Amino acid sequence: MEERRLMKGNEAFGLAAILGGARYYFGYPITPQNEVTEFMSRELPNYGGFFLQAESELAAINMAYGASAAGGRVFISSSSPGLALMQEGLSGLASIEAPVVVLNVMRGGPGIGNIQPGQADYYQVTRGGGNGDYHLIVFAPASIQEAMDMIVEGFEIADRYTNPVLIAADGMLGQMMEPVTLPSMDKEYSLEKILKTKPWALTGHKNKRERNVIKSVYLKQELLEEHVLKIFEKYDKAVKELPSFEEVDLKDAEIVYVAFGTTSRMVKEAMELLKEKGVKTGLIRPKTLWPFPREAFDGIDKSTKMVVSCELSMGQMIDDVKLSLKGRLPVSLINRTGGMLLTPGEIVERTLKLL
Amino acid sequence: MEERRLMKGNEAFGLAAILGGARYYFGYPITPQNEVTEFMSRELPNYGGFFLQAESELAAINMAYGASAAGGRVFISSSSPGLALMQEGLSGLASIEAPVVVLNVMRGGPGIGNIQPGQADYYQVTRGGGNGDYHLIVFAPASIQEAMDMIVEGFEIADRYTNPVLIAADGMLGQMMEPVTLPSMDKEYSLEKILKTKPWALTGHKNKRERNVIKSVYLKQELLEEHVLKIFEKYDKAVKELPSFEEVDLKDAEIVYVAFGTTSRMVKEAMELLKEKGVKTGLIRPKTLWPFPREAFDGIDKSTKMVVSCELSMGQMIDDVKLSLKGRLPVSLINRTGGMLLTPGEIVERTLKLL
Amino acid sequence: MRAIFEYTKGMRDQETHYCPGCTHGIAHRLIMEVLEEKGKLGEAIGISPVGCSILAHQYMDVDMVEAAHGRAPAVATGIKRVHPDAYVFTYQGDGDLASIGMAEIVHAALRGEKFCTFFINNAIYGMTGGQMAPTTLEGQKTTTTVMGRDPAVSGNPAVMCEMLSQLKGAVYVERVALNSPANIRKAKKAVSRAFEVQEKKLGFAFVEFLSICPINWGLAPSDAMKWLAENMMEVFPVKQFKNPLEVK
Amino acid sequence: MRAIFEYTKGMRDQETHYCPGCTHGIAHRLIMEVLEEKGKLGEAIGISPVGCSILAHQYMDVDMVEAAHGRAPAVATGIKRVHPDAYVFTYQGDGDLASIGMAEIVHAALRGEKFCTFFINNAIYGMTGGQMAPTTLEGQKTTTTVMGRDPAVSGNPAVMCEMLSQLKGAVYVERVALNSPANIRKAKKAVSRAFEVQEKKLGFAFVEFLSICPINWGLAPSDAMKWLAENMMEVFPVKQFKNPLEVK
Amino acid sequence: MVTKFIFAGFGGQGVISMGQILALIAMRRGFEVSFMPSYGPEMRGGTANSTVIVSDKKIASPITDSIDVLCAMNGSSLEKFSKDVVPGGFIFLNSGMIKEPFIKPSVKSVYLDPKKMAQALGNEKVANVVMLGAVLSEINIMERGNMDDILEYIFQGKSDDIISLNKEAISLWEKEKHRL
Amino acid sequence: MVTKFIFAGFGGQGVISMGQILALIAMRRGFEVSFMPSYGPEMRGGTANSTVIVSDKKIASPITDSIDVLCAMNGSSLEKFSKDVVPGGFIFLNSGMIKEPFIKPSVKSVYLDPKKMAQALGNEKVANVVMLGAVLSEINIMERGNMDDILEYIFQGKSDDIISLNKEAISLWEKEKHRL
Amino acid sequence: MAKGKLVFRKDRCKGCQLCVEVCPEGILALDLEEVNIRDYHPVGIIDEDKCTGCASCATICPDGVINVYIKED
Amino acid sequence: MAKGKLVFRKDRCKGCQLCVEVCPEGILALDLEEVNIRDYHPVGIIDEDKCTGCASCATICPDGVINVYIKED
Ligand SMILES: Cc1ncc(C[n+]2csc(CCOP(=O)(O)OP(=O)(O)O)c2C)c(N)n1
Ligand SMILES: Cc1ncc(C[n+]2csc(CCOP(=O)(O)OP(=O)(O)O)c2C)c(N)n1
Ligand code: SF4
Ligand code: SF4
Ligand code: SF4
Ligand code: SF4
Ligand code: SF4
Ligand code: SF4
Ligand SMILES: [Mg+2]
Ligand SMILES: [Mg+2]
Repeated sequence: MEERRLMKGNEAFGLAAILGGARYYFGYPITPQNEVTEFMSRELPNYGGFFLQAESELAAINMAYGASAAGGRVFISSSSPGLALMQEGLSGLASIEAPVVVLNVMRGGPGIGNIQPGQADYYQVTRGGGNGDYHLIVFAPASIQEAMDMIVEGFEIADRYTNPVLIAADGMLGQMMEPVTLPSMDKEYSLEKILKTKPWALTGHKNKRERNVIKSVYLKQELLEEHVLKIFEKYDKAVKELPSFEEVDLKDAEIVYVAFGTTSRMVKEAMELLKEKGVKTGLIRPKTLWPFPREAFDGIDKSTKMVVSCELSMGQMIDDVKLSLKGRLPVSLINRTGGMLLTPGEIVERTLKLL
Repeated sequence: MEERRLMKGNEAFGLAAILGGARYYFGYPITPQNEVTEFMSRELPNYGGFFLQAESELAAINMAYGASAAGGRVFISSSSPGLALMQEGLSGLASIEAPVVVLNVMRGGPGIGNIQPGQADYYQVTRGGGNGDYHLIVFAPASIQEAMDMIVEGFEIADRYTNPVLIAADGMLGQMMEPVTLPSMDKEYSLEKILKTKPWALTGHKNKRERNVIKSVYLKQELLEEHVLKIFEKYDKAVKELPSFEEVDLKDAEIVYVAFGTTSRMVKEAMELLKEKGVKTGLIRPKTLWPFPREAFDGIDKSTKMVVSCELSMGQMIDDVKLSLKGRLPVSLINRTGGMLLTPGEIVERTLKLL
Repeated sequence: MRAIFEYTKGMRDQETHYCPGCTHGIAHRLIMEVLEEKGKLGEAIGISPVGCSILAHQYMDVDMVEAAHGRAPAVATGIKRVHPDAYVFTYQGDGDLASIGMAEIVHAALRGEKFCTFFINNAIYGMTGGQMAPTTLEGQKTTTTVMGRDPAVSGNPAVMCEMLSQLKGAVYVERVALNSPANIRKAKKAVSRAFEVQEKKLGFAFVEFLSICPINWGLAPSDAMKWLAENMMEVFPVKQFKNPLEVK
Repeated sequence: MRAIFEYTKGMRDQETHYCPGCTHGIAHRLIMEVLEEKGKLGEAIGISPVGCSILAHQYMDVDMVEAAHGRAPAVATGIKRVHPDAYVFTYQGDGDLASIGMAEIVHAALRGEKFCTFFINNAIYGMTGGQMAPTTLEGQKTTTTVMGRDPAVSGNPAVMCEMLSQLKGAVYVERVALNSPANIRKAKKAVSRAFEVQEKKLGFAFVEFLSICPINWGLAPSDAMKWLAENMMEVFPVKQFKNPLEVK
Repeated sequence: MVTKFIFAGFGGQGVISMGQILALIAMRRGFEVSFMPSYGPEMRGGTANSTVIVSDKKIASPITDSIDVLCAMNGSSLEKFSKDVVPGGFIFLNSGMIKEPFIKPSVKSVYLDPKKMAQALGNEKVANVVMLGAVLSEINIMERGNMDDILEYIFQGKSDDIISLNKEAISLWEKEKHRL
Repeated sequence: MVTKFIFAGFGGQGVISMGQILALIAMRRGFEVSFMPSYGPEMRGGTANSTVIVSDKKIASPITDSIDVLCAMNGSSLEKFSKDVVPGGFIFLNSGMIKEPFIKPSVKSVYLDPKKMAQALGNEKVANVVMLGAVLSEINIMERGNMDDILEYIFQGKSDDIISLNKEAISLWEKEKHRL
Repeated sequence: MAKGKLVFRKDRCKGCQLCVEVCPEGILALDLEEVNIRDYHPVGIIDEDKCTGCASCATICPDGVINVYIKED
Repeated sequence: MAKGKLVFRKDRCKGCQLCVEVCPEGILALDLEEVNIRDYHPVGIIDEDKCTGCASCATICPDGVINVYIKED
């Protein structure tokens, strides 16, 4: 058995990014993700990478824009209000097709809110909080181990789709500790090698090729439309290739929960408790929030009478649940917000009321 | 008949804001809404108001935050990327329950995109581009006259719901000219009077009352949840009271279009052309985008075989159309993006292909 | 018995959440004392930032609003347009003011906004747990510069008074220190002058307080005071940079 | 026949979209001429801003990226981390650099970023149609100050060289003017020095170009040149503020 | 009755103000009207156009893909829009910039060199007003009548010289066409 | 077998590190474990707590509303969490701060004043380790054995003095309880 | 002979010892026997008679623990 | 006797007249008879013989219209 390490989520996220090949990190402190920034400041130089504390989230996202346009493999992280400040930048990154992995360790909102865990950035991350037509590819890990794996894979997907990938974690995952086994770092990092796979990168043309131009401005509307359509071709592909989910006990389930991230863990425990009470429940856990795994809902059994979206928000993912179900089944909401958590006990109690 | 004036959309919007009682405007130039800023700089002082050119959209939204917390009636305007920069601020405004009217004259995106008209900020404005649980109340005018009326009403609604109201116009409406008749300015403006209706406003406590505190930070999660629930009570009320739409020829319609803003006008002309060809079509035009007028879809006739969302985006409102229909009817998309417009001729052509 | 020192009524009767020895408590008190002495608590509107002083609104007995991180000067600008005669002040940390809020503070100074800014320079991000601030000294260890700040990598300390005093609209600029009773009394005088500048509508008034963050500096409060005197004062000289003729 | 002046190969063979007489064309050329003469076109990476020069990437024959409005220094910072030896420069207007992008430029200077910034000060927002810029002069009429800029309402012109030269990391700071053949030649020398500073990795190099926007100033190009000399130069003195010893 | 105009050319040729003036005239003659400018990619020197719709009924779409009257100030505008001109429609061509003859069946082409004509008035800048005058003279959607009052309204605040220059410009074609 | 611990108190009382140390010990003893800190509203001086779950199976929820072992370092923590302690569970109380006796049927209460005990070791700061030692001594979820190696691992890089201080602290209760 | 009289709000004291450090008479110290409601050892005066009422302690106290009075004979 | 020889790229000229203004010999002027492809009157040289080849015109031209050569005998 590989060695297990007890790691704090945030530090594990940072380590995963390095293992995934990130060598450039630009961060601005914000709770509950500070340990990511601190970890990168300590560790990145040991791997030949560059850490920079940006003057703001706005600066950080634009530094990421530059470094990624220059061909670097870039990782950044923030938390909800910080992400809100990055919306113009994220829209820009999607437009210039920059492969960047962005970690959002979500907290309670709106406004400054608080530093407790939350999931009320679902809209912000899946619907494009910024302007124009674009999508982020969004993964939602439920454990520290899964987060590490998703971050490593995220770099590969960001490169493949030349699109920003967002990891939607929350304050709970960032702050908690669990034993993990490290994903392997298979290859030596080499900027030269990476640049060979990125002919579009800014490197200076060395008088050897046409100059490279990276931009999101297309003043002629015909050209902007063409550009958007090209990006959406990738999205069509993503919708076919990327949706991912876990399903638990759908067979014979009376009620099917839908929950992502840490909330799904409380749901799982509640399911055990309900089983003891003789209530059969199932779970669909989206691992990708965009593209949303609509096909997961085809697996719902005839026995199921109701779908329940469990969220740490006033009900945001529930839109996607309903869009997936197309009116087939009634959809309810079990939720808390403002940094409050759904405990297994509360889920049980509220479920029993729904029956 | 009242006198009609030929006005450019952007100038009419500014005038409407003044007629609606706005006396504080903070703006940062951005095409295609510059004429709003310029108009306010010229005209606001004539009404005893204050114009300030902010150093950025970030500053503008936060100046609005301050002025509105101080009890002033505040108007601001921007265009798509500028609005993206305001997302943290908008989330904050909703949290402190500040009544501000925000105009977004939408253009082509993502990223810098271009300055042509667009509707691809639908997600950004209806799904909360910022962090946490909140909504903007969103109006979508189709003509300059309607925009003026909505802006005037917007101030009343913003005050009533103590929530930001967003007017989703587009570059076409901002740049075009049409004859308008001015909404009346019924009452003299008086800061004192307004302040009487805003006991929460920052004025200095004058040693006469407890100090007022305005904030979006609630470090205790119980308190933040309570605060969010209180805000969402208002939203529940809004969902009952505010949805508004226009319906055209739903009876016997084979196809029902859904279109908002200027796009609905091209659709209307296309409907005339299709009528000539013997194709019966109807239109639902949401005037509020949030709350979305779901009840409008109850008016769809049995004759209708298909609903078509017409948008200047890659399909964003279509989510709400589907959520309203709950799978009852197939939904198609007729769209352009990147600043391209849907002409009546193109709508006709693409509709015929759908049949 | 005659009172020599009584805690100001400008501060609400409520303990603060600050760490033992944190000078935020002193700075709060000075501002409230001056407003109380001027009889202007009822005319004051304060803006608390995001930083350890995010809860300043719980302590100061004046109308208060809390701004998004870095945006206090913009918020103050909006307030001052609505109430031109109010005593408006922002209270901001070095992360808030000199990092994320750099544009807003410079532009408030450029516009010569008629409010006061009190700038708490403790050379660190207190609230988030001790990361490098723009004002962190060369060689200073923080959680994001564990080997000490290296200017070649992370730049040089932001000298806000030096920079802002270049701008015409910033009419009053002074740097004070909160490290001794004598310096604290001087600091109070600076606060008082800043409000006088605002009262007379002369322009933007800026007071920088050299402060300590014992917890994140990893020093006992008294040692932190010594560190301030020995290290910070060299890079951030305590001095009056600008003072309009109209104010003594 | 001997060539005295031939248009630089650093500029692509493509007409610009600039208005007649706009000095953006001159500034573009100078930067490209210097890079061509240094033989560094192939090593250069330029960042064009949002402003009239948003399409600079169409004209300059080097790798280019266009940044969001105001963020060019942050973008350059990211690029320079990946390619520390590249010749990286930002090209920014006064709205872009001194208004929305104030925080980013100040922090680039604070960090002593090893790239060059070329700052086109034309005292106006050109692209959006002539609104007030932070550098608009007192009394100057713009579409948002139709009665002329009033400092009491809209503040004072931003003096970027004066401000940035206070910061240690900004090692080369010079203001030049593009209003006469002689001054244009001096400007070229400044561009050349700025790149030398970068080559030697000494720190941040900043060159401000006093420029004209005839269309939005409402003046014929030649009259605009006179206006620049008579009005701008007083508020924005043409001078070398800082120059490291290592560079002549 | 609906008439749809497009004025198109380089940014500096005044095609936006042609549309605006026409829209104002039409409104003051009692019509429903909409004016929709479209700037090309660039601030100056790029292409620009404006669409004006004049109608006796409420106007739905302010843009159109069937043009009744096209005013092409340069070659690229002609190329872009001429295919959308409906049978029975008009195309006005700036012959100063468009040297090739242009033929589209069932569409009436009118050639003039408004810059030259404006030069004759002493100021090239009113070339666009000259062009608009020609359009108004040839298209009978409204009583042309005396437009002096409208021009005075439009150019209010401008000097008398400018106003009378524009009055001259707008009627130049009407006066001269018979001589051509 | 699953055991759920909550350590709660003021921010400065070391309740976070109690949980962390326990989690590490349990992991090194081969258990599945999760540790979940929760800071109160304030940086310092506020309340804080940490939840540790030790199990021989994979852990779903890292938070809980049924506590097996509560360690209450101050009165408000006791008030907040004691109702969630399950029958058969334990409550450890800091008697230095909690003066009122506390009785909950079918729950075993253990009183100690770790600050005082730590003072006796010469350093108040290890009060939390003393408390944790008491917990480990009373709760038999794992073989307690010699924890020296684990403490050395946890405090690696710290001075020998600190390490031996902590070793003393963690076994203080075990050594002294019989004398109490 | 002492003129100063201190009044403490002990439960607000965080034991930071800034007052201890600045007192010119060296008469302030933490009370290690006691803890207040927040588990801090609060400050106390060792030798009240020596207090001059200079208020240095109160001036530097960040937590408003100390009020200073002068005994007037 | 003239030494300078100018080569114009007339279609790039925007008629701004900056060159006209700075030419020390005053020998440049717009050609009002002609328009180029962008509808501008392009600049031309009136009295080629007087050109000294000082390149002031080229230095100030924002549009790269003018290249300057010296006739070498
Ligand atoms: C947009 C945003 N970014 C980051 C944060 C996280 N944050 C909170 S306080 C702070 C810095 C505090 O430092 P400083 O301003 O120096 O105040 P201090 O705590 O030292 O008094 C940061 C980065 C936030 N709340 N919001
Ligand atoms: C986020 C954002 N805000 C505003 C704009 C609109 N905008 C485009 S260019 C510009 C200012 C241009 O002025 P300047 O930087 O001085 O450049 P110039 O055009 O004068 O060369 C503005 C405000 C934008 N594109 N994006
Ligand atoms: S962290 Fe630092 S600044 Fe914040 S309260 Fe504690 S000592 Fe004060
Ligand atoms: S608007 Fe001004 S800055 Fe822009 S191209 Fe024209 S002259 Fe140049
Ligand atoms: S008043 Fe002065 S002498 Fe008395 S205790 Fe305080 S500091 Fe010491
Ligand atoms: S300075 Fe105040 S808080 Fe600190 S020890 Fe003295 S009395 Fe207590
Ligand atoms: S080279 Fe000199 S003399 Fe010749 S035309 Fe140009 S400016 Fe005039
Ligand atoms: S300076 Fe250049 S563009 Fe201007 S008139 Fe002379 S040649 Fe033409
Ligand atoms: Mg600080
Ligand atoms: Mg400019």
